[in-house]
Amino acid sequence: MTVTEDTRKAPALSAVDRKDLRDRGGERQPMLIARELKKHFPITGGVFNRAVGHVRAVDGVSFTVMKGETLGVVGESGCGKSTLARLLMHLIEPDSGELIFDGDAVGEKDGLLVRDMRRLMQMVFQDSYSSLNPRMPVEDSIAYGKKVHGASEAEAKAAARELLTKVGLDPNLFGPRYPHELSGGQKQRVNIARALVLEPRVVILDEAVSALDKSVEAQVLNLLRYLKQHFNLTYVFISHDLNVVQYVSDRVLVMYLGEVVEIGPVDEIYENPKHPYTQALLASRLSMDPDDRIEEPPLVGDPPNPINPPSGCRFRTRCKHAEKICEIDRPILGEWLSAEAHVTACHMFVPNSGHSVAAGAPVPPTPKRTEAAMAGGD
Amino acid sequence: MIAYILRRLLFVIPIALGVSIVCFALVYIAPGDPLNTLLPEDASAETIAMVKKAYGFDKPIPVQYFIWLGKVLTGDFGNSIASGRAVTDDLFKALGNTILLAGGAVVVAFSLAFVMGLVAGYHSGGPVDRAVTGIAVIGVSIPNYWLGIVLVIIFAVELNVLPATGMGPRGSDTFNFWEWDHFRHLLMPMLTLSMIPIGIITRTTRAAVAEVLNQDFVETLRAKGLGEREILVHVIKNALPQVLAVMGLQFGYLMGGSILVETIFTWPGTGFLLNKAILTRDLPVLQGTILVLAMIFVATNLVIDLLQTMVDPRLKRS
Amino acid sequence: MANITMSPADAVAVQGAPAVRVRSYWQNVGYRLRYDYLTLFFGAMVMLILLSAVFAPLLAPMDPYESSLINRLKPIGYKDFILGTDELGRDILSRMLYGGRISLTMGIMPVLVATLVGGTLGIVAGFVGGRTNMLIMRVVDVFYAFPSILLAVAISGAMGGGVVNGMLSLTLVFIPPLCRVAETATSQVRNLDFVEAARATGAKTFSIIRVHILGNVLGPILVYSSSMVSVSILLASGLSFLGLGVTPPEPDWGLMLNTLRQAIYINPVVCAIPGVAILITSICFNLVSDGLRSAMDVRL
Amino acid sequence: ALPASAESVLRVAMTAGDIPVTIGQPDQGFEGYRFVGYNLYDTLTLWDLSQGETAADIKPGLATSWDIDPNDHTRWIVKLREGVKWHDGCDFVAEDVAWNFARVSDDKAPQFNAKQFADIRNRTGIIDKVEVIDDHTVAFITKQPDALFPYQLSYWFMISRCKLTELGNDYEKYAVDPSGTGPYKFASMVAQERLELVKNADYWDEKRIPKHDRLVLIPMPEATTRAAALLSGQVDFIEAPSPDTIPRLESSGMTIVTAPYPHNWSYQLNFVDGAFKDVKVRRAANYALNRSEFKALLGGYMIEGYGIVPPSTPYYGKPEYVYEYDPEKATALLKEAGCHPCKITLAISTSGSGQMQPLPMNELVKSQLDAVGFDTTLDVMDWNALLDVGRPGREKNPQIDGINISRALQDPFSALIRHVYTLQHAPKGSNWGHYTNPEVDTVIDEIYAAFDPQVRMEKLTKLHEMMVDDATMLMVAHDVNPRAIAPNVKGFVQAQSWFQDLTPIVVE
Amino acid sequence: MTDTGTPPLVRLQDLNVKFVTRESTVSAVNDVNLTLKAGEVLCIIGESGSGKSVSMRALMRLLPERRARITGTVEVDGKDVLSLKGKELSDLRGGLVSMIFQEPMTALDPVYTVGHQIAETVRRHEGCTYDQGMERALELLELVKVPSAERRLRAFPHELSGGLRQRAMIAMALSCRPKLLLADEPTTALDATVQIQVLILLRKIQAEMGMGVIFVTHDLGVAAEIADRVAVMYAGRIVETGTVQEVLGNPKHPYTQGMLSSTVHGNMRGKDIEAIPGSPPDLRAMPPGCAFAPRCKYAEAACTTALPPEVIFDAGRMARCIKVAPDSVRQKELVPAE
Ligand SMILES: Nc1ncnc2c1ncn2[C@@H]1O[C@H](COP(=O)(O)OP(=O)(O)OP(=O)(O)O)[C@@H](O)[C@H]1O
Ligand SMILES: Nc1ncnc2c1ncn2[C@@H]1O[C@H](COP(=O)(O)OP(=O)(O)OP(=O)(O)O)[C@@H](O)[C@H]1O
Ligand SMILES: [Mg+2]
Ligand SMILES: [Mg+2]
Repeated sequence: MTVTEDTRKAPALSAVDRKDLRDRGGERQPMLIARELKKHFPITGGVFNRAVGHVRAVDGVSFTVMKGETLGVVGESGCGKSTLARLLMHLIEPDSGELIFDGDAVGEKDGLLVRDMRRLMQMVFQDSYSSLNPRMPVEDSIAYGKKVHGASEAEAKAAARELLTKVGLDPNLFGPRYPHELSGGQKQRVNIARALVLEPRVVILDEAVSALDKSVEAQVLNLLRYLKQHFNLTYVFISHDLNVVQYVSDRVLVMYLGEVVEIGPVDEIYENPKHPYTQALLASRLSMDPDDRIEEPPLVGDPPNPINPPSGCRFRTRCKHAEKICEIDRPILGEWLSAEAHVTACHMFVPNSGHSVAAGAPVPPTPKRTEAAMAGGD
Repeated sequence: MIAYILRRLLFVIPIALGVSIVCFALVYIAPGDPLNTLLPEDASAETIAMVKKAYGFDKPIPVQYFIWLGKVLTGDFGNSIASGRAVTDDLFKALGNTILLAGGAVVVAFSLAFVMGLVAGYHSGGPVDRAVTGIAVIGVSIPNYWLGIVLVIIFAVELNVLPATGMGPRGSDTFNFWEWDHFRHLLMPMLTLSMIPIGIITRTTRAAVAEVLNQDFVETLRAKGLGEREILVHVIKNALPQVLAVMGLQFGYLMGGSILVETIFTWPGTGFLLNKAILTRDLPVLQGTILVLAMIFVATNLVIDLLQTMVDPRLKRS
Repeated sequence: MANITMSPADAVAVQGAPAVRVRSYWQNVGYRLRYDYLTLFFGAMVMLILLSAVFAPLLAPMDPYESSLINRLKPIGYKDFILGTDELGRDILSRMLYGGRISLTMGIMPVLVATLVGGTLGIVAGFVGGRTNMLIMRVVDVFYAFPSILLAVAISGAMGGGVVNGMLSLTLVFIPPLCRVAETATSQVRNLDFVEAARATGAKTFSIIRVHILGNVLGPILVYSSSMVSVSILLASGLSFLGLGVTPPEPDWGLMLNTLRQAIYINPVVCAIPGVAILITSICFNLVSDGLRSAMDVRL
Repeated sequence: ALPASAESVLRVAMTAGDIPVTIGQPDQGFEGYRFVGYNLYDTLTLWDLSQGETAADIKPGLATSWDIDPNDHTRWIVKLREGVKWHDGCDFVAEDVAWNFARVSDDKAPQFNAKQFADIRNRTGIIDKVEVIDDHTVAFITKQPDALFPYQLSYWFMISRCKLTELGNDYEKYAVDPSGTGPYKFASMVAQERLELVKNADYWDEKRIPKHDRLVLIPMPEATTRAAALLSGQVDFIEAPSPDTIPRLESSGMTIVTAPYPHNWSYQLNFVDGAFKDVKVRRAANYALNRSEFKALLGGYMIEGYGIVPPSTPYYGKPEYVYEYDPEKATALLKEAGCHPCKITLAISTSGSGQMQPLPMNELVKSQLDAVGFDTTLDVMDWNALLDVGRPGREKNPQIDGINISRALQDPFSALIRHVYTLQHAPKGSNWGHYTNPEVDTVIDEIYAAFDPQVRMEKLTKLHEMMVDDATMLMVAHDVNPRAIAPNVKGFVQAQSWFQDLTPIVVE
Repeated sequence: MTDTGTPPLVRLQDLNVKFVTRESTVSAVNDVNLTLKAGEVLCIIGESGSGKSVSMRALMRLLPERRARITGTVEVDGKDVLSLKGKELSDLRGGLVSMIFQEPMTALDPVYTVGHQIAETVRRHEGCTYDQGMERALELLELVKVPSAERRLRAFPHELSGGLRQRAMIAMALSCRPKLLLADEPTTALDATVQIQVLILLRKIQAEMGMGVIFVTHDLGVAAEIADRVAVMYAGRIVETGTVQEVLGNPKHPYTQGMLSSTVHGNMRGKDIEAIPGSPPDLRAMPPGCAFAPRCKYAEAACTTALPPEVIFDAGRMARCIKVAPDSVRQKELVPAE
């Protein structure tokens, strides 16, 4: 990545310019393409401490992130969202799969170096406490990244203070403080500032607002919106709060047990969810109206063990539409590369898949609850 | 669980090998010839060479190591240079005596310290806590060999109620724990030896109990309406893994660490043996004793580790 | 895409006055220590002991090596001998003061060196992980398999007596546990998000250790090593007592205890002095270490 | 406890750290000889330990007489005592002596033992072969004429051929089932803790049949422990109480017995490399010492050392030089020698057999030497390391000017000859500092050839005088070997010897 | 607040809790008045640190005795909780009142099986044998719909998923058929799909058993799902109470309004959220007036001088704001101009 010093000077506060000089692949080139990313964590045991199994944390995930958009990622706890984020940052090495950043393969011979990629892509962590060095004043935490990339002490400090202002914290008041002297919201602002100090193009936000109070969450969400326009950012926004995801995202990716089950533009997903899991998830949202209570849980049981995921469709054990085919065949996510596509990995939406409600099936029967669904996530 | 035990046992092998190398090497960094004490002061060079050969000290050191290791594996630690007796016999007899002494000290220290630590941890911050902590600090700070001397002066010499030395009126072979005449000999060394573990275990127990009491689930127990006694049971079981770990360590220390105390009281245990072997540079005894003591330490840690795993289900692996 | 209603300036305006006084971690520790009178008291005692050792030449009323057999084994307060005399008629007070130099050096130096060496090894093992960790920690495990006294006596016994050998053996004894503590602390910190975040900026390993790890593991390492000082003093005196540490005529508390032991029937009180000194020093170091631990154990 | 009437038991606390080996030549130095050697076994010539007035000398033991062949001064005819039985019941015969010789000399013999060989080699090395003349007569052929040969025989213990053969020549087994001809029989042993012997009611010397039934020997290396054990009634008899505990022991009714004995706490000097090659410096050092202070340090329990051997030794003589404390003279001598201040290094140990109170005594030596113009460095090491410096001789450690190893002076060879004879230069012998004086060598050669006791005594006296006059050692003190005995123990007579006879002791 | 007829199940009168340490005094709960009728579900809503948990613990006297100063009246089922001693108190805990905590992972003893922990409670209060306790535990686990309950009885807490753990926690709380159930954010740590399961379960059981429930949450959606009545807490004070419909549909206090408006929901895309600016006050140095005033867009001088009174509209409908007082002419200003 050859970027001259001048071009990386921060854009003026007011100007919101969609043309980015760092852009290489052109406006239509997706910012990020993940192809079949896989990460299996070994479970060791036995006498020789060999791997006796694997947690299939991320198991063949593919998606694109367009320039300037926000991709929301939702899914239950433990479905691999954080692992995915760390894979994108190359904080852990994927077992297989590839990552293309603005047209360049990351970490491969003639592609983009991981170190350069990390300048262009940054991450905000969920736990605002443990993500700041407790022994360091926050402005130093922010400045650190700048120094790593060769800035002088003064330059780095100046950049840090400027960013503190931009995330809404008075650098004189908050710069010299230690993390424990800040509230959760303030800490998360510092985390965001730290991520932005290298002037990245992509920011991955892993549950960045989940631990915050509602009123603070709102403040931070507003800030994120402002920063996105100001710095011309692309977000990958990971959350399990469906309302928030709906609010911030342009497109949404739904994960279940290490796999992508559905991806598409936000309105399509929220108005017309296809996958039974997405449907259940959306139905679990609480309404603010006390007279409109949910009487039956949309989904029962817990997700199955990721060490031994069910065969075929991983959701079938809890799916009320599950049929024989779901047990045999792993449903394939459709054509996922385009930005507009709304695709799902469910046999019901694949013509002639063998599922009774799929197009081309002989008789469309009524959906039946399976035994497995009743038993929950044993 | 069985796989876990086997795995832990497997881990012990390289450690044991390393330990054996260290034990063997230790005595070779020593200046001075091991045969010095064996030979009369005016032994001549040829005499020395001849005896060296007879004891196998003329071979290259790695060769000596492997010969030694091979024998050790069959339970043969060679013969003492000084006394000519089989090291194995002396060593295991001494080990028995040390186990008796250390065991006694362990029982005293563990029970006393656990109770004191428990009480202190339960009332942490209060006057009881302060008193117990004070005792514990003295326990870990006192040079125990010095305490031993003081005790001898008081109880053996001045008051003449306890014997000053040795292991009984007729030596260790006839020692009978249950007979007062024998048991008296055990009292002072046992007490002296238990000081440090009392201090350390009290402190650990206190810290562990205070920590457990700070955990959320204790609030749950109170909220369930359990009485303090029932809560105590929970607290103990939670604090146990930590306390066990320290107890194990201390037991190991007692086994190998009673050199000073055993010397003071002429208790014919491993520490006494070791001290003598050092002074006379009795290589086979030194090597054998250190090796066995270190292996006991390793084994103790292993047992404690397994015990911990049994007490704390969170540690259970595959 | 233009309806940005809240500018960051608004946010600044409402953040208001600082909620708490700004105090760094170490200031916080200092603050807590300031009110821990017990620790302060024993800290002062430690300072006193250290100072009296440092300024022994100025404080000692007599030459610690000068013997006078007419005055041997005199009780406390005999003539000018404030603490009496030893078996060669040397002034005990002077010898205690000078002895402090050796005893404290034997107590502190090994821990210091072991902290440096063991700490470094542990941090490297903890941070780098993988094979390096395996290699370092397995070696450490081997040495850990020896009870400390056994190891100290064995090494000292093997290398022979003398201050240097004694210190060397004590250093070797303390390296493994310090290495373990450092390794544990480091591998805990290593997994915290802020280290990940530092890695995510593309920082080099050394830089991360220096900037992010060190500050966070130093606390536990220091607490642990400070608690080792009293152990070291005790072990050192034990070695001298066995004739493995300091060699005469150097005054050293453990050695004095050993030589005075012969005279315990003649003048028991004087013979107890070195023992009491060891006990008090050890208690002081222990309590200061405890105070430090609780002051540093601030959940931030 | 056992009823008092059952048997009388004498419990002795030794200074050794372990029980001396019981297979013949004991270890643990002369203490081993004292308590195990001469109790369990006999030698051909024995020491007469029955009185404390004069230095002990040898007397008939298993040999009733020894005579040099008038025609061949390398051939000794030794008559053996008849009617002596081993503890195992076999008879003691001449063949046993030859067998015992092979045991410590012939590494092809099945009864050969390397350690025993090493232990006695200095005494038996002179023997070329043993001839059995009849059942009770043997002849020893020595390699050179040696008038002192009968003394060498007094260290060589005879063990039972019957028993060892029966045990398949296994010394480990023999150690716990030994058989000798001594006044005590082996009863039981707890390694490292105690050795129990019982009286041999059939001992050939009726006067020496023990007056108590059982002798218990307990190793107790710590002096304070021994004192405490005696005070708390755990033992009846302790070796070497430290001088500072003696007042306390006395006040509790214990008897302290002392006697001079052939012991010399001194420094062997380096006659080649450093300042001591000049006799003036050697004399200066000897004049520098105020030996009465040492006596004060040891609570009076020593004899001031002005000679190589204690003054009660028959061959002490009248040396010309008497090194009374004279600091001025010492300083003057040093100045005369051109060595002022005179830098010297003394190698000393922290402990060790016969070393008395090594640390305070050495510190005192240093301070007195320094007071007259020496500049003394004490090189402190442990006992083993010091032996390591002592054995190879001065060549290995030329920087060391003196070593403080106390030697046993039991017989004339040990006392005098080995320290100054040119043929005894280390590492071959004990002449550590490589002293060479042709006159002295001549006298020694004469001694070896003097089979007439009268002549021999004259020559020995001359040798001793020469050694003192030439200041061949830095002489400090002779131990008096205090022992503390419980009030109920009666009948002990301390001999002027390293060895003692416990048999007359009555335990009330 | 006088309700004639049956006495309330819970009555808090001028409850104050202060934490006193050498360095500072934290006023965690200030003058809280609350009543709860039998069989009613009350939700306490508030930001983190507003004193919700402390109030709940005060109800069971679970606060550390030495540091927490509790004043005021706490009555549960007619019993004066603050004056109970020893056995009486522990009879109340777990018998009459029981509690569910936010983090079931840390709230359960990690070294005992779930079954044991339930059985132990049963045994404590009903004096039965351990085996009978286990039987009851099994019933309870089945009641809270734990699949394969028999197996889970012998499971340790760490072997269960978050949802199951929380259900086990609920089973434990229900084991002695308490009249009052305190639930401190029991669903905050759970996934949305699991949270709704637990909420529905709780509601069903509450209805079946007729318990009174005080349910702490900071999620308005949860309150809407489960509450009969709602109390809003801010900086240790209750600033508004009312039925769930009233409070969520027609909030009176500016803080409640702010909470509602800053809660994100779907149809706000592309617009800024109306967040409450600033952060809550430091409880160590409480302002003399309305604690919310510094963040309140309606605040005026009077707000910061004195504590606003409790303005009571109906029985159980209250707001603590000078601007909502019925006699206040400025009341309509409360509806901010669009
Ligand atoms: N380092 C690791 N070693 C082993 N397993 C891991 C590791 N990191 C994560 N896992 C497992 O991988 C799976 C996915 O974890 P991940 O943290 O990505 O989930 P998540 O979707 O972020 O969950 P949450 O919403 O709780 O943050 C989980 O089952 C987790 O236990
Ligand atoms: N034991 C204690 N000692 C001192 N202060 C305490 C203690 N417990 C709670 N506090 C303080 O009391 C205040 C109220 O705490 P509380 O736990 O009730 O808040 P909460 O409303 O439950 O918040 P959350 O939603 O985070 O659980 C907080 O400022 C807290 O710091
Ligand atoms: Mg996550
Ligand atoms: Mg709370």
